[in-house]
Amino acid sequence: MTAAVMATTLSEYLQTADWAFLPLDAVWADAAAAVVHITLLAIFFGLPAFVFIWAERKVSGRIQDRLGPTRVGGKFGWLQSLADGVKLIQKEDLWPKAADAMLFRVAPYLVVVASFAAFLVLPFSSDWVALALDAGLFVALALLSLEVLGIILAGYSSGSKWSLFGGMREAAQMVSYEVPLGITAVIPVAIAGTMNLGEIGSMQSGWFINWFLLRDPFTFLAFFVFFTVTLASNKRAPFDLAEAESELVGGFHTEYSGMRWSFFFLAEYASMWFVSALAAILFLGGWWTGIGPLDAWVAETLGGFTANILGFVVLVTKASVLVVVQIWIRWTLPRLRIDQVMMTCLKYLVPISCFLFLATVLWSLFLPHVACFGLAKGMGERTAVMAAAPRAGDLSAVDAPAVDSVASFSPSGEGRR
Amino acid sequence: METLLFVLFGGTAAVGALAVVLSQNVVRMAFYLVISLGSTAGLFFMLGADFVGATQLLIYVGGTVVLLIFGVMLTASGPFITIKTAPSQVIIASVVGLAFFGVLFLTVLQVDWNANSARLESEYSASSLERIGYNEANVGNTARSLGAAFLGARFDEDLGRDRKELSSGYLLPFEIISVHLLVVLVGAAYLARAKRRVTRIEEE
Amino acid sequence: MNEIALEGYLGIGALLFVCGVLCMATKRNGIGVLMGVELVLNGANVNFVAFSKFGTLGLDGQIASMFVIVLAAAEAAVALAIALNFYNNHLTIDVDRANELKG
Amino acid sequence: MTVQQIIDGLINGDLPRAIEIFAPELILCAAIVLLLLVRMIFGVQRIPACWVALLGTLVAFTGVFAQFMYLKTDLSITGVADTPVEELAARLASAYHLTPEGVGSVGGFFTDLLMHDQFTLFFRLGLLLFVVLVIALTVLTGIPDNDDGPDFYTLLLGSTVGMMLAVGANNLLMIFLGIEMMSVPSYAMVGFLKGRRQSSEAALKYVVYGAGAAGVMLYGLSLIAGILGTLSLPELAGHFVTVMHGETFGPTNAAAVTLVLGIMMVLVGFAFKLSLVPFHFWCPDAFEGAAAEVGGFLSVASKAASFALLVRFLLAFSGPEEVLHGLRVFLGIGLAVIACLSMTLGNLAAYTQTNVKRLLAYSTIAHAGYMLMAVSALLIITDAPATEGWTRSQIFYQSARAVEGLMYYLAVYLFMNLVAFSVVAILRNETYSEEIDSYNGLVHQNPATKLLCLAMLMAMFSLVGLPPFGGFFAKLQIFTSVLYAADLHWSMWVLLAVAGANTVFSLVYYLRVLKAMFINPEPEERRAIQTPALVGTYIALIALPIFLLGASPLQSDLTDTANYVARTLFR
Repeated sequence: MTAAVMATTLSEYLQTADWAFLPLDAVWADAAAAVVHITLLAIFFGLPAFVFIWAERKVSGRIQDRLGPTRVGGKFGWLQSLADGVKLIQKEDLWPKAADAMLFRVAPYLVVVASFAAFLVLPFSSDWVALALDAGLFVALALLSLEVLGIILAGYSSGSKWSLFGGMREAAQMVSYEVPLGITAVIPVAIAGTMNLGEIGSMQSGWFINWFLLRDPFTFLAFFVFFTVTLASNKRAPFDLAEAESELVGGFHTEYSGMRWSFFFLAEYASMWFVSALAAILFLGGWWTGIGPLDAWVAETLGGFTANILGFVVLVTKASVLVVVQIWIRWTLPRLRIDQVMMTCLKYLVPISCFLFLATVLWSLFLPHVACFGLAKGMGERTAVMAAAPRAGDLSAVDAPAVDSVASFSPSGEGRR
Repeated sequence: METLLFVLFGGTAAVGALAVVLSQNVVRMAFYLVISLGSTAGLFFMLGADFVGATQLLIYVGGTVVLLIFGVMLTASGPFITIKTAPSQVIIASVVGLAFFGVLFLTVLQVDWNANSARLESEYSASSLERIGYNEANVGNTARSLGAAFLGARFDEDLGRDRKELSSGYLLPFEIISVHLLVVLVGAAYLARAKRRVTRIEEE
Repeated sequence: MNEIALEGYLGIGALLFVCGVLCMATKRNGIGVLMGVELVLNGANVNFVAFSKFGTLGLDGQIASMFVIVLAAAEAAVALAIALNFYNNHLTIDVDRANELKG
Repeated sequence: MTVQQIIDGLINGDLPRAIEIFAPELILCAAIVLLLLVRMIFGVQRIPACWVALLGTLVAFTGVFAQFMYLKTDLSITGVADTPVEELAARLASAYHLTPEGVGSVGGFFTDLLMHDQFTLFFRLGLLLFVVLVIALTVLTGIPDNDDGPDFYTLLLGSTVGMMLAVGANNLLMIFLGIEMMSVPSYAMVGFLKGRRQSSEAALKYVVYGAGAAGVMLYGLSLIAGILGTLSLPELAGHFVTVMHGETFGPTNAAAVTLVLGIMMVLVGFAFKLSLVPFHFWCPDAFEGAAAEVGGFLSVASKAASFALLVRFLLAFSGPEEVLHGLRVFLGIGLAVIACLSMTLGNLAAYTQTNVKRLLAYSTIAHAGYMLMAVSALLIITDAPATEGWTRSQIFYQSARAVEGLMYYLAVYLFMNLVAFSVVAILRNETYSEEIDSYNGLVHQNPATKLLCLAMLMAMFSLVGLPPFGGFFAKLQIFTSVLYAADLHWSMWVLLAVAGANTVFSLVYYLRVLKAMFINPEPEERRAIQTPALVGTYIALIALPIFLLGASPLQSDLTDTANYVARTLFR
């Protein structure tokens, strides 16, 4: 585990390569690799916020038939976010007298750290991941769920009833929506037989009919449920009750100003992008273009590194499209009432996601080879991979028939091949 | 590096725990508790128990403590309730606590754990380090082994071993705990929901 | 790799345990006491997971800690419901004010 | 083993057998789900929850009864039934599809997490019988009204499932799981009268202390598991011997000290569940605040389950080695001290009580002390070294006698405590009071009330331990065991003396209740008490066994059964 934190490959390279200061000691190489990775992740954490805050303004402008920002940075106003940032940094950092100062100051950092940490386990392309955990998806959801603590503390420590109500609403909403979020996220896991995001992504290579979205009717529906739930768990409209201006002024961040206020937004946009990327990996083929031969051609002729860059671009595009859809929804649909938000979750989304989960599992149990288009890849193949390449020390003592029996036990029996 | 991480996580966990004891404000206590539990999750990651660490984050930090903070908010009479402790009580508690910790710590340290597990291993089984996970040893990917264990099959214990009996799998607790959670949910919902109008009239 | 041996983790576990016990003993707020319980359970969990890596406990230790986490959540839910109910009846959750029953 | 072998062993070997043995618990779980669903199914909405719960427990009870008789009468081997009871058992056994490979074979199930043997079955049987009686009582007293019924019975059955897991636990994790599963619903049950200030206060105290004790217990379990490197109970003793590596048991050996520390922390958890001094303070408060029905349930069921678990946990450290003997003697003496304290404090504190439920709570503490004597004696006797002048068969016989005494005591205690708490519950419905003074002159009321008073008389006399009631023989048996143990260790003499003195003390405060009922004059302004005849019949029915278990052939039946069960524990 710790080895993975330190980005093994880069560290190994620094220890073996031979130019300038290199090779480095193991400790320094590890540290350098960690710094490089953290910097990369931090850039990638900040970038979505930077871009999407501008995009939100532009898109909302278009939807409302106006121009949006135009002044800063040329015709499109693309430097608007930067200008905002500069303005926010300059602002005075103040907190109300009634606030619990320590918690008030810490809360935004908690939110940012939680949503930043989630990027640790997100693969940007095949094998481009800081932390390739078997339980990657689970860890990602766990880290995302920490955001709620920051928000609740922010709401409580502000010493204002608007903030308190906003914080409590938000907490109730996020905690409830974690349930359908978890269940719908488990659907691709059940098909893939792994929680490793990298492996889930790899299984959807080839033509786009291999995407889990198109695997069977239930996964198709599951994607939309997942997307809806991510809207709510990111407190995006129409579920943005925590900061409903008409009722609660600004919700949990009513009392915040300057950089601390912007941290909440940084985190919000970053996790918007994060869940969209998650949706892309789980349902939309991750970093694969959806045109099998193209991926193969790039990998063969231009090499693995270029293929990875292509994958990276593809994933970012897919996720960004989803984010734009989120923005689009925000400016289209009216806000729900808080009781409606909770009812949507508990009375509709939870049962629906449970049903979809059961249906998907039964489908892959009884119709393992049938998908909407062509043959399904799924548990059978996964089990076969597992059985064929077990860990050296673990299954070495097992005789060959035993390994075979893992495969034959799998419902599809596909592994026998 | 490992030492550094251990000092970081372990130190934060310890400081957080101490702060929980010393803090006078309930919500701050909850905050320190979060810090402490979160760092403990970090320790779990270091110990190669990534799934347990994630569970700790998801259920403990993201669920249980949120519940506790909710409880604080719903039962707070003032905006920031603080609890005052008498100084004498603090002194007594710290002395007793230090003594208790000393005894516990010294006893635990006195044990020669290496010799202990060496004896057990020579008698009963091979090293446990080799058994965890299907992937490379140092990645600590325990999700699959844990999943199999919850379904009752201990591939990590039994595979390739010459045994007659199956090692203990945890199918029963895994299933029965759902009944427990259901019962607890019903009980908690009963206690927490508002009294019905009928009973209120009767009481008054 | 194994510069930190079992003792370090056991020390952290013991510290968490003692802090939890102290917290249970000194806090008068019912929810404060529950936080102490969480610390105690956490101390035990650190022990379990540490033994699972360094000792012969193997995966059993990790499994035990998983169950503990879930059971602690269930216990906290009931305890919180009871605390809320107590608050509804007494308008305080100060354990010391619970003195109608003689103890 | 290969993958296929593991999966085959699981699906074809372990699971069918486990489910066959575990069927009664599964029936209870199904009853829980049914309780919650009945409200939603059109057409059966009107069925009161109590009948669903009663039906579920009755079916589960017959299941366990069939299992017990199947083992006891060797139906699996002979297939011959002599008496009507055996005939019934044989019918039930075939109805439940019991097989020689399943219920018929004693041993761990669910991959050794739980133990299936006569000892577990005996306690499961007793628990289910008790739950049936408690549900019947709640139907009569109507403590959960129609709306709250499903919630109450869900908690009751959930707690029962936990207890049934606890009595069979064969793994340290299952011990914790069982304890938690039986306690957490009972916290909610204590606070069930949620509008009452006292009830919510009792529940808060119970849950706060209970959660703390459970935490300490878990830490102890983690130390034990760490130092012995296993969670499985049967392996503990062997691993301990390996760890000690021929060294002697004493305060200088760090491993031994750590283990003892762990065991002591676990015993804190047990002491809390058994309300032993110094972890008893929750007990009077919880019992006073809770409804009498809940108090009765907790005082018997959770104690019985905890005692079964305690015996199983402590017997895990039995073995002929010197190290284990040292550990057992140490623990035996420790428990003896706790037993002395519990008896004395329980009885002394009971003197000053004016509330019947508090009085019964302190009496519960004292009785837990008496029963702990049996465990203490058991630890001293089991696997005593041959140098003490006892033959192996003698030691074996006396160990079984100690367990037998405990089981007999619990069986009688079930009835006498249930009667006492039922009478309190019924009189609460009639007089709206639980003070001793409110019982003045009740014997002059209607016939059903007279019956109540008579039942209370039997229960109290039995609780004191007067012949010819069951309590007398129970106490006698435990005292005999301690007497034999005194042969091996002098401290048992002290224990015996304290217990004897306590028995005499306790007479006084039990008599105070009876004096109020039978001798004190009736207050003049009291309205006539109309205890329903049905309630009187119920009380008479459950009071009868107190007498029967003392002075009828049933007494030797129960003794024989308990002895048979206890002997199987020491094979």
